[in-house]
Amino acid sequence: MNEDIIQPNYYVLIRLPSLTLRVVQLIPHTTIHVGKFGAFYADDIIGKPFGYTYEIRDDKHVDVIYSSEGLFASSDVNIDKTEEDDEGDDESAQDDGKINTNETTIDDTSVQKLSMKEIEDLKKTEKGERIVEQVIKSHGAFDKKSIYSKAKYTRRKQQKFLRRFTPCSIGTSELIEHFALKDYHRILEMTPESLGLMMSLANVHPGGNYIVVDDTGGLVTGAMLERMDGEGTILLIHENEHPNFEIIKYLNFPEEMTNRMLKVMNLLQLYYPEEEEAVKKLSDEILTGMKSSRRGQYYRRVAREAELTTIFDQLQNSFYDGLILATSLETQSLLDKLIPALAGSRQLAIYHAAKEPLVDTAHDLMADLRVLAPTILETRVRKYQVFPGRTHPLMTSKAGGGFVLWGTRVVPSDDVRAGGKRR
Amino acid sequence: MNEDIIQPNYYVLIRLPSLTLRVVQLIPHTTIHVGKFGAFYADDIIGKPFGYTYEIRDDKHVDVIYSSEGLFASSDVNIDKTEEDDEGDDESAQDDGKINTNETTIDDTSVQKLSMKEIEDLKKTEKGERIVEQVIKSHGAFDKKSIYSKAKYTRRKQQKFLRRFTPCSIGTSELIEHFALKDYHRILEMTPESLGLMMSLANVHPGGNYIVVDDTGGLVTGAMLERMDGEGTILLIHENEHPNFEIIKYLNFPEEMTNRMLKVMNLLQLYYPEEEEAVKKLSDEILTGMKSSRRGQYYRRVAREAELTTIFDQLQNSFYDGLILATSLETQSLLDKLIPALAGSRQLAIYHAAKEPLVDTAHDLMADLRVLAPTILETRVRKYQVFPGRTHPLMTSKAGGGFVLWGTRVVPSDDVRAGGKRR
Amino acid sequence: QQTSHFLEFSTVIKENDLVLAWLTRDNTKPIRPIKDGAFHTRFGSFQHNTILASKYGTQIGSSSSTQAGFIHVLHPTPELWSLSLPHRTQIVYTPDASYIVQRLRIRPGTHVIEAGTGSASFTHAMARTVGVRGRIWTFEFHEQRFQLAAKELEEHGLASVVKATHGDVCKNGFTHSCGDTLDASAVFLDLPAPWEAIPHLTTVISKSKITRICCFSPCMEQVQRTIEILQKNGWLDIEMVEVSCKRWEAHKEMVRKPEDAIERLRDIKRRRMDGLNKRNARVDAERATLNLSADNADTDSATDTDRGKFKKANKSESPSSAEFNPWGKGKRIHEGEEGYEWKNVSKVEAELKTHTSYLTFAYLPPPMRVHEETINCD
Amino acid sequence: QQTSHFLEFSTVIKENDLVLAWLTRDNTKPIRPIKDGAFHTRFGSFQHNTILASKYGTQIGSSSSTQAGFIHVLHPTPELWSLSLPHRTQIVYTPDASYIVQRLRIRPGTHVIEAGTGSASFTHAMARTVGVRGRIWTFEFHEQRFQLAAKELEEHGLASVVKATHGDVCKNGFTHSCGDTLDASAVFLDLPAPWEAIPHLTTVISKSKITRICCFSPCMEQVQRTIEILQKNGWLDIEMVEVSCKRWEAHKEMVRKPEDAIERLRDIKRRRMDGLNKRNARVDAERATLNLSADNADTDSATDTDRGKFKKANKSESPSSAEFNPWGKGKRIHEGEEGYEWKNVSKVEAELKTHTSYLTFAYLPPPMRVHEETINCD
Repeated sequence: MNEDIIQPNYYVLIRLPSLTLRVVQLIPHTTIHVGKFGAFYADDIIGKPFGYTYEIRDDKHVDVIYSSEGLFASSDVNIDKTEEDDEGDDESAQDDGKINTNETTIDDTSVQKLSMKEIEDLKKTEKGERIVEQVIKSHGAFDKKSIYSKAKYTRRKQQKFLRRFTPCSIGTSELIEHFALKDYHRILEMTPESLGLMMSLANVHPGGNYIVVDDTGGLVTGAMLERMDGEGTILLIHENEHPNFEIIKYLNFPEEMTNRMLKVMNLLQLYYPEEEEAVKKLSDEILTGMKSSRRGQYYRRVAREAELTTIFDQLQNSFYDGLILATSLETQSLLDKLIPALAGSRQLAIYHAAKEPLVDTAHDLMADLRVLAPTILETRVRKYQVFPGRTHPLMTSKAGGGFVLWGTRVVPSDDVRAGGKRR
Repeated sequence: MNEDIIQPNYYVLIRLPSLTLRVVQLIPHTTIHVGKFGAFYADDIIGKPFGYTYEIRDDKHVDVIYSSEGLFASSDVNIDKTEEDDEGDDESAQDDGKINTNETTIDDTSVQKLSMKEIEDLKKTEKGERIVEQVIKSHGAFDKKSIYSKAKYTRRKQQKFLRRFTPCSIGTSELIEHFALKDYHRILEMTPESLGLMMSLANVHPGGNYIVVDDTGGLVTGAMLERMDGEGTILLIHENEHPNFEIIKYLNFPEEMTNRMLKVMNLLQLYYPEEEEAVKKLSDEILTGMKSSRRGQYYRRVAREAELTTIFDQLQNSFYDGLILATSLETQSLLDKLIPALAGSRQLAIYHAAKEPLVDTAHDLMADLRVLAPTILETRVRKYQVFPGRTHPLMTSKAGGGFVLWGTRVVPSDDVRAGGKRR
Repeated sequence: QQTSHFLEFSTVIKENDLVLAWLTRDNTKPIRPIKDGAFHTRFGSFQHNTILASKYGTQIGSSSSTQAGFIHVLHPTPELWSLSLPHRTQIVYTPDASYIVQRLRIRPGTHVIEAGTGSASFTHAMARTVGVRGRIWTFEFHEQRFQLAAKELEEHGLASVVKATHGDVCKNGFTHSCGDTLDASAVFLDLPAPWEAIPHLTTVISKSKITRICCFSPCMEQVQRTIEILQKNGWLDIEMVEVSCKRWEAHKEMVRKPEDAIERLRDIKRRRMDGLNKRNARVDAERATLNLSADNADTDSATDTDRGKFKKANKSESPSSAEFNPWGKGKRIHEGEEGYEWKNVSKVEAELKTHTSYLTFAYLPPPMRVHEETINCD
Repeated sequence: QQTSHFLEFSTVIKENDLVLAWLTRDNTKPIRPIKDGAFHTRFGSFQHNTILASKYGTQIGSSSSTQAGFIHVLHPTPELWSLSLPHRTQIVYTPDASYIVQRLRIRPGTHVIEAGTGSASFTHAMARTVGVRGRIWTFEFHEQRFQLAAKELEEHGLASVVKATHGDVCKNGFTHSCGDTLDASAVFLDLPAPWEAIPHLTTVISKSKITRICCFSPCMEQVQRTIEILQKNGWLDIEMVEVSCKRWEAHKEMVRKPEDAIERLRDIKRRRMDGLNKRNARVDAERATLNLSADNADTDSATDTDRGKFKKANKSESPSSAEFNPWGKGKRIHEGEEGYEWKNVSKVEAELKTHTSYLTFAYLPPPMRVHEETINCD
């Protein structure tokens, strides 16, 4: 996960002027298609730093854009898509005390002097930026607009005609952004703020050994890997034959690292280790006589058995440094099983999209002396439009973010009189 | 409830510079005590319009303050009490580009040249405004403060020394303000926004006939009365021998009006009308022979019996125009009993401080075809500090406001095929 | 005086009454039933005659034989009316509207000034509350919008309560043609530049009691300018707030117990072993033919056979029911369906309204009079 | 290199280790256990020797015979540490801090610039994340505050990761005495006038990769000026957000069924009738003595007697238990107490944090190089 330079075969996030996102893999010598914005050669951006913005030429090669411009030719501030402007039914914009009312507002189509055909012709010959200029120049009433209205109009035309893109390195925040638009339920409606909160509360850092139950396809596990620098381990408890952490691939971790750090165990193994069947040990004689592929398989089974033995041992000896749950499974029984695996004073963070299951869990934990001060946190980020003179929170936003139950693993002392009440 | 002029014996809300509130009754010829701000003669403000601000003189008479000043001598904007300023450990204020850092901040007590004794002496002879002036003049480092810091300092001194007050007419919003500081649980942590929302959703207006279960001491009933203009009725269902709506008295409604509009019935009467014992009818002969007090009692019992008969009849004939619940009783059974009493397309609004009971109720109602589209609303007002150059939301605020479950009474039709699914 | 369903309750639907046809949570259409009319929707057609024979609140089945849909015919309220307006329309939503009414102390009989009228949705809510004893003077500078609102208010029987005026209050103040004294004690300004209108208020607000104002502005910069002018004009107790309102939906979430997941894993393991046994058996059979040693046969076959039996017992019903499937994986399960365990939860609507406008409140005491009347306290 | 409990986990408590003694939800005190020492609280005294014989996380009973209190001895984390700081201290709270770290992509090895240091609580959180491979240059212009923070960071074993400097970044830029190249890819500015510091960043931020910035300002006007300067200085994708975080507490609410209320009303009625009957009986007795007619005797006495019996049956246990009291009115009931029905609910903390600061984010691409290295794609 080189964060500086785009590497061959990396997954990258492509930001487009339309504010849509694409996740693409940059396989050398391939052409990357970004919908109506065209296509470009992967090789043109491999080896370049992340964060530059490019314009797609007709020959599919790209030109880097002067850095202070970014995705849009105009200033890069956040304009609320849902806010109606002068051309809508909204009240007029105001800036610098001059009021532009929509008493005089006329519908856009009637004042645009360029015909659809003329615009199509322009698209064949001109760069996106020039088309936007032309369209604006041919707008009969552009000067009558307020500054805000002009900016919104220009932005709309840029979103339509600019053939720019910015390749971004994919971290967990970008993965969330991508899945929030695509399949939000798959990541349990996680937000960067809730994910970040969990990573902090659970004290995830290099060298720690953590347990996770992750129904987000690997997003939560990926966030932990981001913060562990290849040091420490993650025990992934899952409910299927094989764990599902497929979206980790987008994070471009070296395979060696994930193989080394991730340990997996399913619920049957966790609850009933005795049902795990012993590998029948084979003599060197027999092994020598085996086909090498079969022998390899045997050694892998033996190694896996040894790994499981180690994990069983660690689970029973309070080896772990943190527990994170992000699952739709009922957590009470999971906690009962996993709390003893945590060392004293280690942190628990449990995520759920709805609050009610966490309230029930919090009640259970309050009765359980092994977890101190269970608390449910609900963190939400609210975004603003910050266009000069038009500062306000976005009018609408997507639900999501869920709730995080936080607690600290403690060891009740037998010496302490039973009379002592919880505070 | 004359809202223009302060009437004798009215309850009024006294706002003080300390931002504390007092509810007092203005009994003619009495002295009204407002704690450390002194005392004044009730007669001095009876007959005056609401909304003026007065300064208390040493002889307990009051002087009206020039109207554009209000409670504070300086501009009347909302300053966040919880925000730390220059004198605290906070970062410095900034205004007009000039930065006043707290590198140079010195503690207040060391720069105030007036001694405690001198201030005490001032208080004996000077008006509050003059004391504030003197204290500011004697502050050695006042000029080094930022504009914001000056304002905060001045405000603090005003809160301490000004002997001003503003009598306000009491509406339900003011009652909430009062009880939020005093005994918030008693009004189920109701806020003006939740109360206002319920009044709108339940479509409370003059001439309607409403049912209410009100565990807020009468606050909700009072809000309904405020919006009914003496026309229509309110059936108050309660769980005790006598209903508790004592805080309605603070709203200064004429007794004639409340007697006429408020009907009461307890849960035993609602659920088991058959257990209501009939008044044994007495002949004119016997009545003539009775003592007049006993006879009066008899007639009251007969009238009450007739009233109950009417109510039983109305409950059975879908007479009512709205249902409001604000109770800690379980609502499911109450709703089952009261929904049939509502006419078609009338509104239900159910308040609860916590969401979970309303979620359960909403599920019940979704299965009950008599209520359309049950929806839970959570409305919250967020207040801002609006001091020039220092605009931000208040740093902290009191929890409360609860949740409102809203639905519309409908009449499922037998004609509609059972196959039709809820949308 | 015309009656209005926004001011009075009605039980029976009469011809040409305003009826709100409720189709779905997000789709309510105003209709005026007339003899032999019909209302066509994607849920089917509905006969006006059926509606006219019904009371408000009734569920009406469609008359189409192919579409078994239904609607509910609702009595208008300002809140339901605002839900029936097209989404693009500029609306003061109920959480804001209801708070403003509560906070400005709008009550039966109150005189209110509103500018601008907009979609008149808030006007309806205020009219309901001020009632026939009250008055609302509402101003709109956009002519087409004014025409629409005035017509609608007339049609809704609110013309006697609401006086709609076309005009620019920022330029010309609150001038109106009714000839009466406004004497308003509540003012609501939903204008791009409320600071231009505020100085014009002096002549039209109450001379005898407190006047309360609310300025409704989406942007922070508008608030800052508004506060400045309010202070200059002597308004007191200036406070700015935001109202935020979340809509929660009641849902049921399936309870997925780890114990069930474990049973499922056991089931999968059994199947795999079963498959392995069969393969081994096949291999054995092949080897027997080829006369090879059988040293690779599974060691744990007894246990596996037992399990295999159990699996077969499960399988006896039907091939697919054999799989242990505690949560109906791969099936289409309806929320709350029987045969599963559910927990009541609540979820916020998918698209949240996170901002409408900033609300700036203030009050102005009545002007001082030289001769205050005195009430005899005796 | 000194070890730090903020960077590494430890199990056993050693002498002079930093231990957070948890007393209540709002009261956590840092202690350094030493041989034969003691820690005195209002919950009793606690012997350091007992603490030193314990593992982190252990519940420790007080040694006082009169006060049977206890504490928990916790392993430090940046989050618990920030909870242990006095409330008046200026803190970047965990919901803001954790979001900033996530959003600025602070990871192990990241170079971060922070100004000002403040209470250094956020510095701790960032140090935990950047780890021994990372660096934080933190600047504080208030000398006393700087001294305190530097001392604390040293004591907490973070001196090798965090370089604290006393200085005014607005005036003098990010000048420091360590002599190393900052080359920071994450910048956090918690200053009254971030716009004065932003132009100084050019020389100290990364030359090879994207730099991300967060400006933390309580007031809207600060945000407006900050955005202006960010735009001028070429920062892109400028976005301003607020983080709000609610703390919910799990509670149990008593289920009060109307049926119980009804039974209680019946009970009250019975008692009243009973009293009435007794009085009537007394009156009858008096009347009998006076030889008057008994026409006022109660008509429904049969029923009432029956009820009276039932009541008496109840009463037989003890005089007060006779009253039907389904919800323990007048008694001191603990939340969740047995003998009552309870529903799980959640309540938000009584005093909500409704604002901390506005967070303005932006990024700057690395400067264009004339000779871009090329990677061989084959």
